[in-house]
Amino acid sequence: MTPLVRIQTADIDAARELQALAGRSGDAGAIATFSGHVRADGGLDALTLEHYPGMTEREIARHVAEAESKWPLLGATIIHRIGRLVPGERIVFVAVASAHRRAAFEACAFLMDHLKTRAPFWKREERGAHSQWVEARAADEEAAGRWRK
Amino acid sequence: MTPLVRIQTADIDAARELQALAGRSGDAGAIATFSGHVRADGGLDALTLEHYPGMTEREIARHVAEAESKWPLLGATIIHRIGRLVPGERIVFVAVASAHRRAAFEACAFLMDHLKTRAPFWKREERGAHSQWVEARAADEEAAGRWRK
Amino acid sequence: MNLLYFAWVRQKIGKTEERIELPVNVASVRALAEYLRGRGAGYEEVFSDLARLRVAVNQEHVSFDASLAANDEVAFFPPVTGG
Amino acid sequence: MNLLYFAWVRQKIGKTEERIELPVNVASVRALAEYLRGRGAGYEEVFSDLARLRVAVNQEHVSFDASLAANDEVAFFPPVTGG
Repeated sequence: MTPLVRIQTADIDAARELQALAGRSGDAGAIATFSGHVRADGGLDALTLEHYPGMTEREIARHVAEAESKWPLLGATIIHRIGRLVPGERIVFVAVASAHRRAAFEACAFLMDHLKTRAPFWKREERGAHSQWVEARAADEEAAGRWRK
Repeated sequence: MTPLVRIQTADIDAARELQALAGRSGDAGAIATFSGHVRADGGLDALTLEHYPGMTEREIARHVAEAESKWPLLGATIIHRIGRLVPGERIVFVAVASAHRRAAFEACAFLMDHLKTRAPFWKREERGAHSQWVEARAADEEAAGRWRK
Repeated sequence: MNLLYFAWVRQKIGKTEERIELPVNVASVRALAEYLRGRGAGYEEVFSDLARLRVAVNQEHVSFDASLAANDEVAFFPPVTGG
Repeated sequence: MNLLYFAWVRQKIGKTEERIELPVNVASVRALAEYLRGRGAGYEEVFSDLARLRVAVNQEHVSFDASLAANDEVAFFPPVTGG
């Protein structure tokens, strides 16, 4: 299984990516997806994302390999945006195809938890004239940690 | 939150449904989806689904209400096909929007587990000239049971 | 009382639905199943083993111990297999 | 040795990357951080509290105890916040 991994400034066409994954995943009975969107809470005006080119792709490839060692996957798509995004815009799209739903759901959640805590992306948030780097959340670390039990 | 629930013979345009859910779910940071497809395993030629009109919609509404009591949901779409479907075709599409990913993932899995074990649908499978009713799987009951713990 | 049948229950009985008068001594789903069992070979086959059957009263899953009223809609079917 | 900085580490140091010669007595990431701390005010601010920092060597997450070789690519950054 060769995953599709892309880091891009352009918007993510989740609809097309979902169709494409279904098309290349053979006899997949189950496709789980996750779309993350920028939220306007706390008066957020925009997020700007940067990443570590090269490491990002290698790190995500490691997550996919680990997911494949845990669940029988038939296909995976991981697309993450960088640059400046305003509320409502899609930041991330993860889709996983498997024969059965439990594997698809769990692998999709696993990949998201690892994108949040291991992939080298950083967010800076703008609120009016003020901007600051987003702090990592302990809850995300806990979410990723549950896969190691 | 008013869910979109539809039982239809027509194909499901998951792409359009995903966009529509994002559009009507306010400040949703997270959308989890599940697509179930007919698998060709064991030489399956087709599935034919029937349901109990009226009860199906009421039962799914109960599942959504129960999910809303467990997780803060911003939107939900549940579409299930009936009639004759061949391998590769989409049978079911469930999408859930919430502020955060854990709620979206869990509610989506919860709704799928209950569609499998509580919503009044029945599948008949065709293999060559032979056809038979699909038997319920204990694994699906167990999957639904874990939400009651 | 309106009775509905689905999947192989429908096929064995040969009807999708039928109206019956609820007999006065039939107060539960279990008693109704026992009563229906006597209506012919298809019914006998369907209602001889309730462990293979599920039932809904007024479009809600219930156990065979559920009680019945004259105008209830009662549906008999195998364990569901959607999704 | 190639050094890369991201997010507020990059901003405080004022560079995205730089090449240095690995001093002979610097054998671990922790020793490298201590060495870099002496290079100016921005460095001092970044490397005074390693608990707030994360590090990757050759594009892989490592601990501050990881050892170093002359041609390694070493990146310093805050805990990641993608997804």
